[in-house]
Amino acid sequence: MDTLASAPKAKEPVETLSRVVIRFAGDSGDGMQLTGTQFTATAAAVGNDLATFPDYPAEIRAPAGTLPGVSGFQINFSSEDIFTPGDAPDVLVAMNPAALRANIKDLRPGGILVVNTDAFRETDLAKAGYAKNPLEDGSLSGFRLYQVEITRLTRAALKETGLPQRIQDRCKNFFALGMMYYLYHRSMDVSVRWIQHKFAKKPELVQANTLALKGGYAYCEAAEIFPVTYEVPPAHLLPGLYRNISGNQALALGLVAAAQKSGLPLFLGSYPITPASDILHELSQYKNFGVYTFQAEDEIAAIGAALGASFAGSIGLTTTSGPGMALKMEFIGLAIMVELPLVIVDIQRGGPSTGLPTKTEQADLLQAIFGRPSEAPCIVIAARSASDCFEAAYEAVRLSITHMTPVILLSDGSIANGAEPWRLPKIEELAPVDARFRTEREGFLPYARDPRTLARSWAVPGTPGLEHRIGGIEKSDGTGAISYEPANHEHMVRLRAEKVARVAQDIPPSQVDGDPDGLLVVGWGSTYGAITGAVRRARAEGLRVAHLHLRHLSPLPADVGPILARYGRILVPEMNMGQLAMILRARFLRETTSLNKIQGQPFKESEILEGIRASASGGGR
Amino acid sequence: MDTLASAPKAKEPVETLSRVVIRFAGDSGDGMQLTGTQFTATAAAVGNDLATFPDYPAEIRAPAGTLPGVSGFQINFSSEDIFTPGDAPDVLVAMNPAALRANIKDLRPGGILVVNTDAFRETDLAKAGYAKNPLEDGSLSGFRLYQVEITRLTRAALKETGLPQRIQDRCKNFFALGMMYYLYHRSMDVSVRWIQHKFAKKPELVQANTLALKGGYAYCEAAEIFPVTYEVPPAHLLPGLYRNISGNQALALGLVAAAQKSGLPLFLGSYPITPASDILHELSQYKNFGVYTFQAEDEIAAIGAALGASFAGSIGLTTTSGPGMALKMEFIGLAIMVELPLVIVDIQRGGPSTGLPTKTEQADLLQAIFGRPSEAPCIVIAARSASDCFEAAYEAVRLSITHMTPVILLSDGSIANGAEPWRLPKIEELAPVDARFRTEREGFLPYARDPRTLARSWAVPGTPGLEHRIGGIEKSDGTGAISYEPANHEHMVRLRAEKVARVAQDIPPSQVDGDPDGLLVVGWGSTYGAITGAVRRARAEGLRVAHLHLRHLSPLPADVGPILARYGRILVPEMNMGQLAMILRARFLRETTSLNKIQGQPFKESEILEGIRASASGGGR
Amino acid sequence: MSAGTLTKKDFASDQEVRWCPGCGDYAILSSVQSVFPELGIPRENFVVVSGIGCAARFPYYMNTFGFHSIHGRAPAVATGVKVANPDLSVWIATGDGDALSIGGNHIIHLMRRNVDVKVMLFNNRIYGLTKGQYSPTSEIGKRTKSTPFGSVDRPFNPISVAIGSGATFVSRSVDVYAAHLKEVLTAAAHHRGTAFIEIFQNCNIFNDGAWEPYREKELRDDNLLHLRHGQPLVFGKSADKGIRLKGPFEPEVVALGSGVSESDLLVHDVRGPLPYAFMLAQMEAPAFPVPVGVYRDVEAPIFDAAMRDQVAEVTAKKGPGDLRALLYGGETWEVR
Amino acid sequence: MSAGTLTKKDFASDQEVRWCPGCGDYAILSSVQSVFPELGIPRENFVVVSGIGCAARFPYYMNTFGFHSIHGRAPAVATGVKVANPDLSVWIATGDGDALSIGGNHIIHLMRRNVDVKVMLFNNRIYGLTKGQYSPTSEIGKRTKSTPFGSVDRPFNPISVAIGSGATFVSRSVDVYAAHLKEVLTAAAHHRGTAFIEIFQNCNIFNDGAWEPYREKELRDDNLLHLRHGQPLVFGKSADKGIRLKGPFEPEVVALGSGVSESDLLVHDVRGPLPYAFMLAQMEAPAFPVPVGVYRDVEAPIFDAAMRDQVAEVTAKKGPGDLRALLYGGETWEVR
Ligand SMILES: Cc1ncc(C[n+]2csc(CCOP(=O)(O)OP(=O)(O)O)c2C)c(N)n1
Ligand SMILES: Cc1ncc(C[n+]2csc(CCOP(=O)(O)OP(=O)(O)O)c2C)c(N)n1
Ligand code: SF4
Ligand code: SF4
Ligand SMILES: [Mg+2]
Ligand SMILES: [Mg+2]
Repeated sequence: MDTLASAPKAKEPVETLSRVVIRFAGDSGDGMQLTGTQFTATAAAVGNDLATFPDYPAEIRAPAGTLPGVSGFQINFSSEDIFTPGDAPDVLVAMNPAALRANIKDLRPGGILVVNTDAFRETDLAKAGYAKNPLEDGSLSGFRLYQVEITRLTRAALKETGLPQRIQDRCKNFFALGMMYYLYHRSMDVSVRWIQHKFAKKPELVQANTLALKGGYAYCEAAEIFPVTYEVPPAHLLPGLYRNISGNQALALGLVAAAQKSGLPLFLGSYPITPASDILHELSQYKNFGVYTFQAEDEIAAIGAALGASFAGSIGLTTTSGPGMALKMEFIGLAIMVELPLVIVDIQRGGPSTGLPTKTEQADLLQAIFGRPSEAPCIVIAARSASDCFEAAYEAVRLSITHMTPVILLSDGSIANGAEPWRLPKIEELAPVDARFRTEREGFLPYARDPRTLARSWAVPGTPGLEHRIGGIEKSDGTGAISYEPANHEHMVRLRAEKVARVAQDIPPSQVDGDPDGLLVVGWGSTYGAITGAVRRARAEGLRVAHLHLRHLSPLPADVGPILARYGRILVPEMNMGQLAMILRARFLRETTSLNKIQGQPFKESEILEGIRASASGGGR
Repeated sequence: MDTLASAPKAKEPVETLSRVVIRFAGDSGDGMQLTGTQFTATAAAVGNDLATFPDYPAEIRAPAGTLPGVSGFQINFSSEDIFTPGDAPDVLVAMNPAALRANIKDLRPGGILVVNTDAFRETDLAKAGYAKNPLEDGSLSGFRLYQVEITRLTRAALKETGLPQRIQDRCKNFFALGMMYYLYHRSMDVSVRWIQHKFAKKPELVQANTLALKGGYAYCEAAEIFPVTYEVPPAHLLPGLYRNISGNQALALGLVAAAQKSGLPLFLGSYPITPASDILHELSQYKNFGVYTFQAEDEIAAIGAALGASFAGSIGLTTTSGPGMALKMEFIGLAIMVELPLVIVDIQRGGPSTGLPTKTEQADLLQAIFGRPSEAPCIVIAARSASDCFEAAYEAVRLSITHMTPVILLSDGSIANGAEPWRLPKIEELAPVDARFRTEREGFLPYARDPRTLARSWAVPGTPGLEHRIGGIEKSDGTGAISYEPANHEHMVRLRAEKVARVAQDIPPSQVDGDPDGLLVVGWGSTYGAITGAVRRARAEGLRVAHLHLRHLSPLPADVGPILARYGRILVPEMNMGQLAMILRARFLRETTSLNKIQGQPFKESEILEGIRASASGGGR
Repeated sequence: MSAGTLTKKDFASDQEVRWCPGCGDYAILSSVQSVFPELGIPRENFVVVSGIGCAARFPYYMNTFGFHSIHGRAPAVATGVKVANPDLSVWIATGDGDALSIGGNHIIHLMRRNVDVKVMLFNNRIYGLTKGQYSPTSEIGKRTKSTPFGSVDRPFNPISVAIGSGATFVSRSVDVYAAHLKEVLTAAAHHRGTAFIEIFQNCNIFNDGAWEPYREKELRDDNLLHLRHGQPLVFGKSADKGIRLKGPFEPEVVALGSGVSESDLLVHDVRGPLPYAFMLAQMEAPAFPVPVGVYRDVEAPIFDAAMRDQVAEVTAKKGPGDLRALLYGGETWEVR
Repeated sequence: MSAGTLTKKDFASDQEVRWCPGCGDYAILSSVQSVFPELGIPRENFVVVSGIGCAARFPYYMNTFGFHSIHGRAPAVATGVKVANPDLSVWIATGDGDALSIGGNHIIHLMRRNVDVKVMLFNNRIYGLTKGQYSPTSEIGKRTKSTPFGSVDRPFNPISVAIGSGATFVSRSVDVYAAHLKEVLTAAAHHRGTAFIEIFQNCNIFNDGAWEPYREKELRDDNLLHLRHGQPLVFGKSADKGIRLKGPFEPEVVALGSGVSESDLLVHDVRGPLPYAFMLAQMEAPAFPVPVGVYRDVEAPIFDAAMRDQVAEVTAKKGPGDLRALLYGGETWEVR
């Protein structure tokens, strides 16, 4: 982008780096999410590959200055392919002692640490639980510490505005952002434009924030506080048009795209729950796309209404997270029985029970596959990254309509909120999504099936001559008439299972990334980035290793068995206690090694690399 | 019993049989359940071993004379050990054409068929969907057909009562019962006494039913319709006091017994659902045992109230079936988090969804183990026969209190309603059920643990100084204070898993019935009887086979691995698509052969024997 | 099927009706099958939704589109159906357990939202399908299988619950009182918004006689108060009794004649003040005759219509969604 | 801890309070902590139960027994607690979403049963914890994250819902109006049966100002109508306005003086006819002042007490259960 050419040159010696991880941390009132998003937008504009990870506090507004109130945003930007938001940050910007305390353990040894010393008064230290001032007790000697009076300097920069101090102080995040722009040779243009747009109606805020941003930049330039500055050149990304997108946004767009492609209205029944609510928020803005959003009284009503809408010919959709998922199971069972399309999106979070609502986990897999009474097979797929949520959501709608049965789509907190560049798909190249509506009354049988998929056709109310009844009692095939016949029941149970199993016949061959033998790392969902990065690093170290990442969890692709058979050892990293591993073991009777992390935090590449090294060298679990 | 000595001798030649299966079938208004129960009571009194299987229609009162209205009751009684209600009946009593039509396919070739010809008018035949009268078209020639004008003969026997014909006709089931008593040399005393007791306040009904009973008996005697009659001598049962009991009754008694043993009140929160409602009905009669029964507004409130009662120091209990189970999962997750005792009873029925509510299935196993969001391990055990429901329920309460965590107890429709003789346990020999209540305020920590079981202690409201808060958010061990710390979460997830895993250390060594190597048949739940019978028959045929039946499904007993290792082949019969098999395969990486029956009906011994023969001879699945 | 030529028979499905002989549900089925062809709605536009219970088997017997869903959740399904296709005439058949026990929340939210759905609540004051446990409308002290020593909780008054939840159409009728029931069903069909119809229904197997005073021809005229818009509250076989206010908010039964005339009586107004409708709801035997007919019939925003209107408005304002613009909108950058 | 010596401080737990600065919940917490020590109940006998939401964090901050359960289900948990131990004083802290959205059914059943539990409904007309979606008490047209073009459904009136469900104690107060709130909480504590307390609560982050006319000292006297048993319905800063009936069931606001005196006004009666309480519930701004205080306080059978009484009665009649007799009863036979 041309504006970038104007990025001024720093006076300090410049080093070129291939990748940098910055974490902005402060009080939840300090605007760290915004700061991070701005740095991200600029990195994207520069052409870096990137990935981000926001880490919100569980409370809406925890008491200012306390540990629970700390909000963080991490960005990994690079001139090479990026797969995760990064392991240990190279830079930590800590706006107060609580932010320091909560994050310092992650900063890599020798990393850059920028602190706002104005926030290190005794009361601040006490709130963060520091007995002594860490800036003075030598405990930070392993880092490159920059003590900056960010508050005071911001006020100085904003003097001319005459704004109340409270408002001025709110701009200090832009001051910090300006400093980082300086340190990494970034142009401020993207952010300046954003500020102008955002506060178009409040010119005083445009002025204030711009001054703060430039103030931070100018301060570094003038005070020459950094002995070295850095450049991270653009990455060699696949050509195309890109935008930065979070998983929940991408998921919402994927749903809309599939609905548009099918020509059908999309009906979302949802009940708010972290971290799924944003999909409801997104979709409720797309009413002109024929999107109906119904905030129901609870999760049961939400899915019930979605199923009702499906019956009436819309694409029924419901979105939730673990606790809400539990409440939907009875209705999913009904949807399986009545054989209507229905998409259920589960943005997994830390559990069990209320658990860690704002943290991530991928432990709802077995619930998704088995969590219903009796034999109630369901299609289950998972998204593997923020941008992949688009494709995964699209696929969920497509499968549900094609196979006339519910599809559960699993995502999780880390990719739902995390953002990454998304190479925009070509609209024309999106797969067709075709509903088979029945209108012909001659020979109509509600449960007549497509011989290949076993899907029944969709006979919606309002179609003359197709009046029929559906329900959850066991039925005869074809007519759908209630049947308590023993043999019929077995027939229907097997038929419903077979219908789901046949989805596998349309799954394209699995991609295996890496060596053709040796150790196979099998993953699903949001571990994709960390595994990809780790496998590449392991191979660079000379280990024989490959990566298989599953989109389809139920049914599994037909080629999983043959692929597993090629590898001597199987490593399954999961943010749970080994759920996919259990499925693979049961199905293929293969020994697997599980690498589990259940900390409400995504895997780091290094953790997986560690696991690969241990496994590859024959180490056990 | 002395009265039995007085059983009159028949004039016909007498054959001695070791086991007989009779099925009484008629319209749901015909009183077949009562007839069967009476025959059962007498067989029990004679000292036969026995097992029964009632088969109700799904409708409350389906239209009289139609197939959906047919009600059946099967009893298997024997001078040897009995494990199931029997495969093909030796005798079918059909009170109308619908009963004949619905049941004739099961009668063994050459079996005895008694029909009430008075119910075979043209309209009756039409209602049952018979185009021709089966009594006349030769289609029954493979059976020993006895055409009896039961209605007319009953009326004749009751003439003297002067009762309205409608009332008289209601006694015809006792006429049929009298006939069977004659055929099998049974005394009528037990039933006569029952009639006297039951209708104590309506002497005219005592008279009528007694006359009908005796009328049926006398008719056989006088008309000499049976060329041969039969004797089934007493069985060699373990010495002790016996009573006949259904699974749901035994389950209710087991719960009461455990509560009594613990000295604690039992609080049942329940919402009616077939086939679990009878436990609610039973327990609501035991108020003087400190049993509180709360019929809640739904399944969620039912379990919620039970958990609240547990918090306050009662034994919290909830009972349901599949669809209701789905609704309880969120609360079970909470119970796991707050570490309180809670017993959840799931009487499995045919599914998915509303499915076949009055039929049996054992397909909720995976839901019980995995059907919750996130990692929410739960103790899961299963009852294997009607009388075993007592012990299983007792064990569920004991485990839940000992380990301070919820326990799911699985039973199913077949054993819930089926009855068998129950050798009464010695009260003194019941295992202790000891709650560890905390009262000491010094050093109190809500989540302090017993070092062996990892169970926390029970600190109930009302205890001075122990005020504390519990909830579903992740917490620090010990204090129970909310914690979002990554490492703490992993610690707690593993701790909760370990707590459940440690239950295995107290499971007594598994009993394996049969040969020490060869084929191992592994079962759980209500298949016990059929597998036991089949394995004995297989061994009698000379096959090398053994039977392992699991009470504990989660955690599995520690010796399952070593036991499986001793056998070359593993056969897993289940009334589902292979749920236990999946668990075993995943855990032990052993090839298994599944024998599945998903027909809403229990396995027959012969079906399992067939499976054993195929497996033992190396046949595949 | 063109609406004009429909007859009762067109609404009978080919399924055998499987209620107990003598069940009040038969009478309701017959009335509904009589009313539907008279509504001028094509048959394919009827959808009958239900939960689980004896009452909930209703859809199987109606030759319309039907959805026998899960226990208590019919209002949710019906809401989805109606929003997805506003041309449909959506009816719910539900029992006192299905609607007021497990489904209580959905039903009150349906009424709050005023979704254009008609709710027929078959109140037999018992759980029929599960063979006789007490329900949230059973009288206190009720002995049933689950309450062998008598229930200890007070019942709901379904009409009070409906009014308290903001229902715009509230009515009551009796299973076997066909002429009346048809009238009420017809009024419900013509109401725009949620129409709540409590139907006294006899379960002759598990709660026989629960509504005897209101079902038996000889008794009902003395025990029912017919609500007729604009008419005074008169009742009794010979229309010789009425209801007047004895003090603010307090109704009393008076005999007509002897100084009391119809002009002293309260006059029914389906759009009257809410506390008036609520007063009617409190009238219970034996002190009062039981009001039947339409208690209340008012207009309010209709959820499904408003939802569709909003979609239409936004679409009119923003133009029909352009997928390309949506995906490619926002900050993008090109990589070459 | 002996009840007599308790102070407010004894009810503060050691947990840091984590509501947003300025949230109305702080004020409610403070009032509750003031009232509890005055009730003469030992501290260990208090149990505070909640579901999920900002309001539902309440138990953590109370140094009593507490149970933070799952969303909407506090009434169920509380019912179990109370039945299991009648000596406990059981309180629910819940939000408008927790109580009236997902938990609507449990709350109406709690009130129907009249379980002896006190319900504090923190009504901020928004989902706070999930960051600002509209709730079932949000006004129609509300723009929130989930309704960017405005909500289209009518809200519940929580007082109407409570009365419609048969609540025996119905009241309303305001978070920051401490004196009033304490009075209402104390009355609720002394009521036997379910006590329903709607508390107007400000969510200064997602719905700031929702209750401004009732919270601000300068405004509230003109906008609140204080219900006091036996007193006429008078309101206004200088007590110069009142409520009288203009026709049956129809209240109107009148200015006192100029021919209208207190004796023309309605006199509040907490045991008055149900339609009267229901009329009060319909009084809404701007036409009317909003009634606060105790709308209704009547006696009715109490579920938990009745349940325990029944157990006691059956035990008295049959004798305490004899396990041996139970197991060995019925038809048995001996095998030797
Ligand atoms: C989730 C769930 N819980 C419980 C049941 C069992 N059940 C079926 S119908 C019913 C109640 C029926 O009563 P009501 O709604 O009054 O209908 P009626 O049979 O009296 O017409 C119950 C408890 C079920 N099918 N599903
Ligand atoms: C089963 C379930 N569904 C949804 C949620 C998410 N959730 C938590 S609190 C809440 C609503 C909060 O609103 P309210 O009850 O009014 O309380 P407030 O936060 O406003 O005090 C929701 C939807 C959840 N925790 N559990
Ligand atoms: S049980 Fe009652 S409600 Fe159900 S069909 Fe029979 S009579 Fe009707
Ligand atoms: S979000 Fe609103 S209700 Fe929740 S703590 Fe903050 S101010 Fe209070
Ligand atoms: Mg009912
Ligand atoms: Mg709220």
